[in-house]
Amino acid sequence: MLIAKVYITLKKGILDPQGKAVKGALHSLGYEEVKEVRVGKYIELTFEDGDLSLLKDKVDEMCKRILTNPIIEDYTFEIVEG
Amino acid sequence: MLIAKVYITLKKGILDPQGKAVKGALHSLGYEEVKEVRVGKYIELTFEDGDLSLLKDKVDEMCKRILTNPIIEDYTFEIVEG
Amino acid sequence: MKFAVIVFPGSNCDVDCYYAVKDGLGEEVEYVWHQEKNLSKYDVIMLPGGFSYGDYLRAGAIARFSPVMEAVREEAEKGKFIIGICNGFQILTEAGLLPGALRKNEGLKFICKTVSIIVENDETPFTTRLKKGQEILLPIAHGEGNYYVDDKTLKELKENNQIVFRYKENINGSVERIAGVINKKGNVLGMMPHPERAYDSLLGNTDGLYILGSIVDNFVKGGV
Amino acid sequence: MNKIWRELGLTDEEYEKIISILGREPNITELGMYSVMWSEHCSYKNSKPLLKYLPTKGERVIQGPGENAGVLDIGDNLAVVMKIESHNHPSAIEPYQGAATGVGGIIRDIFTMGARPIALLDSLRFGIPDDKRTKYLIENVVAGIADYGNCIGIPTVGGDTYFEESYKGNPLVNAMCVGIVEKDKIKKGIAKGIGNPVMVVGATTGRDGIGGASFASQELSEESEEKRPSVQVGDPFMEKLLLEACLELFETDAVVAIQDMGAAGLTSSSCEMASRGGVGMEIDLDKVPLREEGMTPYEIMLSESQERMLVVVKKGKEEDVQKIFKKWGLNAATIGKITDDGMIRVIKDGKIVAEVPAKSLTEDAPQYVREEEVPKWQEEVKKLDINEVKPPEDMNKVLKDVISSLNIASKEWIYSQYDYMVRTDTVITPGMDAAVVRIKGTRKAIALTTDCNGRYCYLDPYIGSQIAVAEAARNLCMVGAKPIGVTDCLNFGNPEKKEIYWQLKNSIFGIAKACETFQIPVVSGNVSLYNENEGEAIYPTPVIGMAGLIEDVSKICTMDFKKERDVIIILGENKGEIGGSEYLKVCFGMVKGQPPQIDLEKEKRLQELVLKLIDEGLINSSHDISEGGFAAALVESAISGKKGAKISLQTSLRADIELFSESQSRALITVSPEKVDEVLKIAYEHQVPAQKVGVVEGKDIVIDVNGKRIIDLPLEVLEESWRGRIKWEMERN
Ligand SMILES: Nc1ncnc2c1ncn2[C@@H]1O[C@H](COP(=O)(O)OP(=O)(O)O)[C@@H](O)[C@H]1O
Ligand SMILES: [Mg+2]
Repeated sequence: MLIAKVYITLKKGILDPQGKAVKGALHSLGYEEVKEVRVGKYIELTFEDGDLSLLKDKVDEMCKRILTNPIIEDYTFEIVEG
Repeated sequence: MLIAKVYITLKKGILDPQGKAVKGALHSLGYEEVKEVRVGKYIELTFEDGDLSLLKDKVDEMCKRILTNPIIEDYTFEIVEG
Repeated sequence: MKFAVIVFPGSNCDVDCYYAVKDGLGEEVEYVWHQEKNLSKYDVIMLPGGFSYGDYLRAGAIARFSPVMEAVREEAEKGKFIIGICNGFQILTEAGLLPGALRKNEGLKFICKTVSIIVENDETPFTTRLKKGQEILLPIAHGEGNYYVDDKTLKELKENNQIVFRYKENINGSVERIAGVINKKGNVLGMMPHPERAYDSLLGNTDGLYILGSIVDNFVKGGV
Repeated sequence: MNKIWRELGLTDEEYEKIISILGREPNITELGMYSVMWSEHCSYKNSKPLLKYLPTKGERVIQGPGENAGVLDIGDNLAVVMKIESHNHPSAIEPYQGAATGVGGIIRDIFTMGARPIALLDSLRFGIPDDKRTKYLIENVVAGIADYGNCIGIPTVGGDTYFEESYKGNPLVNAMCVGIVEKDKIKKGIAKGIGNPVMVVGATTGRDGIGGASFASQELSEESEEKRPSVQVGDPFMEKLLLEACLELFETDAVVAIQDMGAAGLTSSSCEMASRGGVGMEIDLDKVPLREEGMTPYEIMLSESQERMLVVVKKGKEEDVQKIFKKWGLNAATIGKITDDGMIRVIKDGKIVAEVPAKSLTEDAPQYVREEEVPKWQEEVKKLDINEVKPPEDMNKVLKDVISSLNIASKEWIYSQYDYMVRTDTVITPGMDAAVVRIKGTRKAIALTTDCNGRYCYLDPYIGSQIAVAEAARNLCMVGAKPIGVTDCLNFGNPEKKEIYWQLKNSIFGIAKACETFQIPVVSGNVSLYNENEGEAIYPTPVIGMAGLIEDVSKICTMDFKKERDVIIILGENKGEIGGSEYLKVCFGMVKGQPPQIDLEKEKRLQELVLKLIDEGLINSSHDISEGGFAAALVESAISGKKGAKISLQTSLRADIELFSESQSRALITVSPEKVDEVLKIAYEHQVPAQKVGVVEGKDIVIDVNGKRIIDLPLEVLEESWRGRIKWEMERN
């Protein structure tokens, strides 16, 4: 089994109100040392075993086509054995 | 600068409607090889430099107290230099 | 003239659109299931509000791959009037038929209320019953209506006069309070406020008919 | 099995009873089935003997309590379907999902009956939001309700919200749903036809919420954390598909019976349908679409996975059903059949894994008549010497404090998160006395409200409960609707305690008395007991959901002031009752005294009067006088009409009491000057006292009492405190 772990964040420079809210909550609980918070998405895709480099291209395609909106989001991913 | 990367997923056995819908969409786009999809959250916390092991405990505490909902979510995190 | 109201799994303002056209405009209207591949018999296509596919992942992200969206694209190219309201707007941006993207509201909460909208462009086929600068009241009901475009695209939007509506006040964090935009060609409109919920005096507001009525006026005149 | 029944919440006697029914020891699956079906949540074992006192009959009643929801005839071959349900315990543990699945559950109860759901309401009780946990609960309960209702596209048009210390550890989340059905298309959960197939449609079955029903029937404590069943997650998108698919299915003639799978899932839906029809049912668990591997019969039978329905269809129609559900992307699997022996027989891997008489799970559930006792504190708490409460100097400040108290302040922070307009039928939106939803294609509309002042019920459950009914009916009349039916949600503490049982009993008697007097039948309801935290019970809170009928939607009335110089009239009599009032709580921190008394006959006359005045188009606004008294009602009408008022009162009461007394059976109306005489005449004929007290005027609220200026404040100032309070409270640290 192979698992693709996709990390999606808002593009740099795009205001992240969720991150701001979480930061506010952390500060109000005394965690003042947190300088910045960004909230994004984490998606796990599970595959049967297969060719890793082919799979990489596939996952990249999925990210581009549907998993993210390139206007506002960036992504990275890694594929691990599960 | 240190960055804590927190990965939050729904606990096993908890229904993941988002994952289900995304899987359906991927299948209808022809990505039938995707066996399972789980959608979770990805949070990045930025800190000034500091003691790593102390920070670990802090982040763990934050995860427990506000970043996650322990009733339905699991989490892992790692801390990297940013 | 005949309106199509597209029904995606999870659409829920399909009913609102249907009755606004039927009772508000007195025009012909049909529901069209998202599996339909041919829209050529309709004159106006409405993409209604709601939560297509639960709005899971991102609002509109999954619906834009519905078979019907190919047909919507074809009709758009032919110059037919297409209006996406709320979730319909989100689907049109995800499909690339309109520029920009809609993010979670700045306040992170769903907002349902009636707000003031300023008309920015009165020359589109959707706004000829209005005057530039005119203030109208329209209901909003959305959790992800926070419009985003990058600076470059924003400049283009302005140059081409593509910003059609703005909120009078900052409601949800949208760039420059943008509430609705049109494509370059001027036949595909997307907006977060709900004109189709303001068609009946019993509901206390008929301002939506300015917009829906404009479509009818301009169609009679022969379209774009 | 080491007294395992105890862990499942069954007593030793109950276990003995199971053995005597079966003539043997039950296996674990069977024991699980009994434990959930005999829980308070499913069996009403502590409340049933009392519930029979509620009046349930009436000309319009098509279906009273006993089915998934109540049904009332409204003419033109149409019927209203209504039901309320609690999701208190799940919401206390996981507020977002708990509230969301509460909404999902009540919606299913409505479309199970064949009806199209047209409106939701939510009745909420929280602690005071001055700590993080309470804010977290409020924030997430509201978001859970909002996200579910908004996504599925049913407008949330009303509700009520109170904040009291007593709900701190045990918030109340009651959701009500209302639907419309053509009379000849009503569906029921009565299984019939030996050999007919039984199908499960909708979502797959997982391990969520196993034992939820018995969980809901215990007090919350530290240990609840561990006993907690795995949390159910709502999927409103799935339910939207299920709703549309079911309504499409009902257009065919395939359905014999249908029931949603709520608490106790497959167990309750199968045995309830079978026992209503006097038949048996055989279920093959290998055919149930599962979400997880290795599920045991116990788990499958008790799973509370959401968004599922059990359907009995006519033999040979299985494929028709499958076709419809496939179109909507949903499962539909035949899992069993109707049998003639009255048994629920469960099969797995070809073997019988459970076999019990259907009726033994439902009708044979134990019933308890508990002992009652007047609580010792009851006498003490009712004592109030008004002379010990000195009237404050600055009445402007008092007015501001009262109208911005959490219980009176605008609930816009809550309802603006709900899509209350979707379907474009909401003629009166939240913020008024009652919501009004029109029925397209007719002139009719339905008015809806939920009400209950738990503080009154705490001070006197019998009177407080009568007031809850009276206020709900009054709210409906204020918009011009004739009350036609009640659905009630009885939220109480642990009934095994004598004091709580006393509260429950007196409350039910109070509701019964009021409903009988007003001739409004109770057609459905829900009981939620064991609402306690660390041994402390909540205020008794019998929430009354009520529907009213408007024959001509063009004749409704709202509470906002409409025109300058309209004359302001108070209908009804101020008896100077300040016990249990918001004024006493806000200004003196006291929850004390006799709650306002209620004369149901007088109340009825007031309501009939207002209905007549609205019907004849004689008044421009109407608003009931409730919490915060005349002063609060005045300010609310002024704010929503954006017009001030000039008032001059002559009274023998103390000024503060004149303004803030919560005497019942009163309303504040405005009338065009030329119609005043006629209105007063009609009021006289109805034997309702009517007093001209002032005029709509300017942008200020000005009140003179016996010639002395007591209040003089810009409306703007009042509006800011009233509108902004809850938001402010929620956002401050
Ligand atoms: N939880 C809620 N959800 C939706 N609407 C609510 C809620 N709480 C209060 N409201 C609305 O706010 C208004 C005022 O409520 P309430 O003070 O209970 O009115 P009343 O005293 O007339 O019964 C009503 O229109 C009611 O429907
Ligand atoms: Mg009222």
